[in-house]
Amino acid sequence: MIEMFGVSKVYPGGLDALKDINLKISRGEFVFIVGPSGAGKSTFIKLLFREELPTRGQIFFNGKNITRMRNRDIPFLRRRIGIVFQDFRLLPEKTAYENVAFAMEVVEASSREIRRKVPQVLERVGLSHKADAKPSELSGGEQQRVALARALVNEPDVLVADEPTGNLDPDTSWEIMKLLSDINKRGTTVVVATHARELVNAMRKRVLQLDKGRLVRDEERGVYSNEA
Amino acid sequence: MIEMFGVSKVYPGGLDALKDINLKISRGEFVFIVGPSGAGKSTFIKLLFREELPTRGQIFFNGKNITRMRNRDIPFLRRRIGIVFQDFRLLPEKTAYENVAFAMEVVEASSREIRRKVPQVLERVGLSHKADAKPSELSGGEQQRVALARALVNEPDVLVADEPTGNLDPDTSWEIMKLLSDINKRGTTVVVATHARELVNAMRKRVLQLDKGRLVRDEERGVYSNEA
Amino acid sequence: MRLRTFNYFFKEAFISLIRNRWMSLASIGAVASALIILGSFLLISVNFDHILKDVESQVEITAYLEDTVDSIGITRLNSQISSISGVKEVKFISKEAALEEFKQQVGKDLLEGIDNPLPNSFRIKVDNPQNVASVAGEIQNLKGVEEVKYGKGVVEKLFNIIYWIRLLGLVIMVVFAAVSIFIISNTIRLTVFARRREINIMKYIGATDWFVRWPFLIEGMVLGFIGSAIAIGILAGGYVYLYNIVKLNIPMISLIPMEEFYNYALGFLAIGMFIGAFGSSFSIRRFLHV
Amino acid sequence: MRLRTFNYFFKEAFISLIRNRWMSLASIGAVASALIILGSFLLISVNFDHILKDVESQVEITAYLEDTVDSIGITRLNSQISSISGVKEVKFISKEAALEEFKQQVGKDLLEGIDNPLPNSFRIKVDNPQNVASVAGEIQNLKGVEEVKYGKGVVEKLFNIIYWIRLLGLVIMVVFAAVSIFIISNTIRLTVFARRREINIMKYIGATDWFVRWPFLIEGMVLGFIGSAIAIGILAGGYVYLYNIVKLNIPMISLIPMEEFYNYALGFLAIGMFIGAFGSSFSIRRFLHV
Ligand SMILES: Nc1ncnc2c1ncn2[C@@H]1O[C@H](COP(=O)(O)OP(=O)(O)OP(=O)(O)O)[C@@H](O)[C@H]1O
Ligand SMILES: Nc1ncnc2c1ncn2[C@@H]1O[C@H](COP(=O)(O)OP(=O)(O)OP(=O)(O)O)[C@@H](O)[C@H]1O
Ligand SMILES: [Mg+2]
Ligand SMILES: [Mg+2]
Repeated sequence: MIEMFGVSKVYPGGLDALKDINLKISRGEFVFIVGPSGAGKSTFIKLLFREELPTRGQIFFNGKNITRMRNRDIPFLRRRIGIVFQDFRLLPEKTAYENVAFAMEVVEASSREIRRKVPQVLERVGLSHKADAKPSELSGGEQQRVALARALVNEPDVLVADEPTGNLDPDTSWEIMKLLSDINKRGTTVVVATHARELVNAMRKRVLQLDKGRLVRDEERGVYSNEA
Repeated sequence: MIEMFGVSKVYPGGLDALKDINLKISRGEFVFIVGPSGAGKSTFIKLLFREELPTRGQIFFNGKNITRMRNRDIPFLRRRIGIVFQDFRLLPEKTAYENVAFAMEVVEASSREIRRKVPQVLERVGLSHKADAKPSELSGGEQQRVALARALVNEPDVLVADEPTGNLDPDTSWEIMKLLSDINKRGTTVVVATHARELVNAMRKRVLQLDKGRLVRDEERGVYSNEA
Repeated sequence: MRLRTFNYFFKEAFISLIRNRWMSLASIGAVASALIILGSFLLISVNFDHILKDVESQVEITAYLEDTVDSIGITRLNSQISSISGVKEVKFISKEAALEEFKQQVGKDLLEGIDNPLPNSFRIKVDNPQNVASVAGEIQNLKGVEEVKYGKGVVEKLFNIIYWIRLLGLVIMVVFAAVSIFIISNTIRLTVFARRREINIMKYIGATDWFVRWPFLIEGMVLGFIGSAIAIGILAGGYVYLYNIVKLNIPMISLIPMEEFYNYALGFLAIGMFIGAFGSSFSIRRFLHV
Repeated sequence: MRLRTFNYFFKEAFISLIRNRWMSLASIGAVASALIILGSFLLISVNFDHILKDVESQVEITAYLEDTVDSIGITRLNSQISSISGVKEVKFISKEAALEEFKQQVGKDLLEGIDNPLPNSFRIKVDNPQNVASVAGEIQNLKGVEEVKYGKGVVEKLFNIIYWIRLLGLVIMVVFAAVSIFIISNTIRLTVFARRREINIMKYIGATDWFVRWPFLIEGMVLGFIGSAIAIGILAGGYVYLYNIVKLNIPMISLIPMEEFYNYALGFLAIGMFIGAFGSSFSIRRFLHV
């Protein structure tokens, strides 16, 4: 479902954030992306939903070359990918409920559907009681869970999460991981960039390890790190 | 050095973020604040540097009651506290170097001093090579380290860090913790709100545990959690 | 696009107006300010033009008749002059009336005791000031007319001045209109700029350009509408006030009554809404391409 | 505060001007636009006033002399009139000159062959139009003066109109100035608003209010300065251009030469800088209290 051929990303300023990445992620997989800070994990994710264009190489999503995609088709690509951003990217003037509902408005869901699903998904991330709070009134972990709820609500083909537990305590992190695992079992492809060693080691899923922009490890049922 | 007497914080909207906190943190201590998402950790920190005022109770910093402080004295309180914010709060139009230098400009350090210390502290957080990048050009973990560098550069009396390793891989997190420990050994009081169970357990420092706004545990040489 | 989505756009636009009330007020203020300036100048120049027209219409042709023309001849000449195309008004001034007027003018009976030396004459007004010269020429050719006078030279100069004043007014009008549009769109651009991150985020989670644009467009239109309505209110109020003062204190200047500006007011509303809508939808363009 | 800190403020201000160049341009544009409008209106109204003064100074008193006054009497009257306080200019019109003028006026030698019925007269101009009536009264009392005329009634009406026009001009000026200041400060407020988070952050890391404020203040001052300089440039250029056109095409209207506006230009620079500086430092107030 996601294929990359010789993908490199050089940011203006000369930094090679990704170098010659070749990989294939199939429908229904659960993939961890690990690697030290600045390794290129977020860049990898940004390429997937066309926040950034690769400098070289081709990226295919469901057989479509997204590096050649016309601007007006990009929104429809993004709707099939649910994204949890590392910096959350919540709309500051909208409440938690509205932030999640907005993702459904975008795909022109009916108001009935919205009223049904939004509370449901907020419940799943444990935020029903914060539905009416704005991002500035939420704790870091609460904001992160709103971002996750927003990514889930449209039942995307792929769920991409960049550091979805960075601001969460171990218990909540576990619940979130179980949630992602559930979703994955129902058929959604899940890609998670993370530093949560314990979780990665416990889940035993496919692990892609990046280091200074290179894909240095691609292991089924892998762990966070082969050293230590 | 920090004392709280019967401190409560009720946010507009009725939520009790902190309830009747009494504690004393002495000069030179190293304290972890732990607790689930939404427990009140960030609120606790916000009270320390007067981002928020407590609803009830008194807070003393170096014997001064900061709840009764005049507005124009607040900047001088804040200069004695180095803060790593959970959401970084970097100036978006300044480079990493300038963001750190700015904290020194604020205290009217000489340009010589600035030119000497900023590269030094960036080196310590491992970001010398990113000195000229703006926050939008940095990875999540890099931004977090810039925020740490900015908090360190003025050699504050207290270093307060809210989730300083949330976006860092385990190795870098360890280095950061060692750095905080070093600074603490040189006499700086360090207060760290965190979810990093492994680190807390390994360091064996004083642990304050919050739960739904209550201080439920205050333990010397404690661990992240007494259950599990 | 579904109808319900449009409902949503309207709801979004109004919610955003209220949430960003501070910026909304700034935009409304800018629209109102710019249009108040533009409108004041428009009112001034339209009235000035009105006064100039009055001045122009004061220009008369005087045709002095030969002493030999009798009353039948005068009647004939009167109808001949009236039938010249462009002539609006013909008034006969008998030599006695002329003397009377002369006395009035000089203020004293200077010509007392001597024979009236002044001739009979016609005073002719034309419909369009541009026709003065040609009408004067035609009258000159009529039998029984001794001489025609119309302040040759002076009239041309007056028309010349009026022409330049009108041109100047037009130039300033265009400049003011351009500057007003700039001020409004500038302000709207800044309010959109303050929300650039919001626009980016919408795009990142899969909104189409038009989905982002519509609420802004509606919002801009509402801001423009309110702003221009305020401008119209203030201008109308101020104008009526001035109108009454002028009417009372300087009766010789006749200002145009407020009623005649109703169509301008509609134009203003249209301008306000147009700039508001297109200003905001144009301004978000650069933040959409992410 | 150390000198080096001040250097830093200036550096910060200029860096920020360039980094936020887009918003800087918007602010400069707003300052320039508002001042262009204000300046245009100022130029128009000052010139209009100039022309009105010209009109006022055209008001003359005519004193008709008794036929018995001989040339010695005329000389005596001339010096008597000249010595009346308020009299600016005295011109003798002999009865022959008056006839000539009359002929000119009527356009034909209507009075041919009869004795000149017109009297000798003086035409008197006064320094201040307000004095016309009293000067006329004094002249009336002189021996040898038969009658004095000065368009009584008409002059008073003219003065009345001029008074109202001046008042109207002043009112509009005040309105325009207020609106201009509003537009400028509104824009500056929006640019500060777009940077509200930045200001908060500075405060959170221990900056004093003044430390945050100074660079904004300097920045606002520079923006105001540049904006008003641009406005002055455009106004001066446009005015000189118009001045030359008017001079060439309507010589009877005498506009005020550009040179006389130099002090206004300085005033504009001062206004621009003042609003820029205080607009921005005032606007950041609400973001400082964190
Ligand atoms: N817009 C940009 N311009 C220039 N360099 C950039 C930009 N974005 C990222 N980089 C650089 O590219 C490298 C990879 O960044 P990326 O955000 O992908 O790292 P990451 O693996 O997500 O790290 P982290 O775990 O800290 O979030 C970093 O060194 C970063 O500084
Ligand atoms: N400005 C605010 N207005 C209203 N409620 C708030 C505000 N800020 C925080 N809260 C609420 O107060 C509670 C404590 O928030 P706080 O940020 O202190 O949590 P935290 O312990 O830092 O959590 P995390 O680990 O997720 O960062 C949360 O439930 C949050 O929703
Ligand atoms: Mg990242
Ligand atoms: Mg927190």
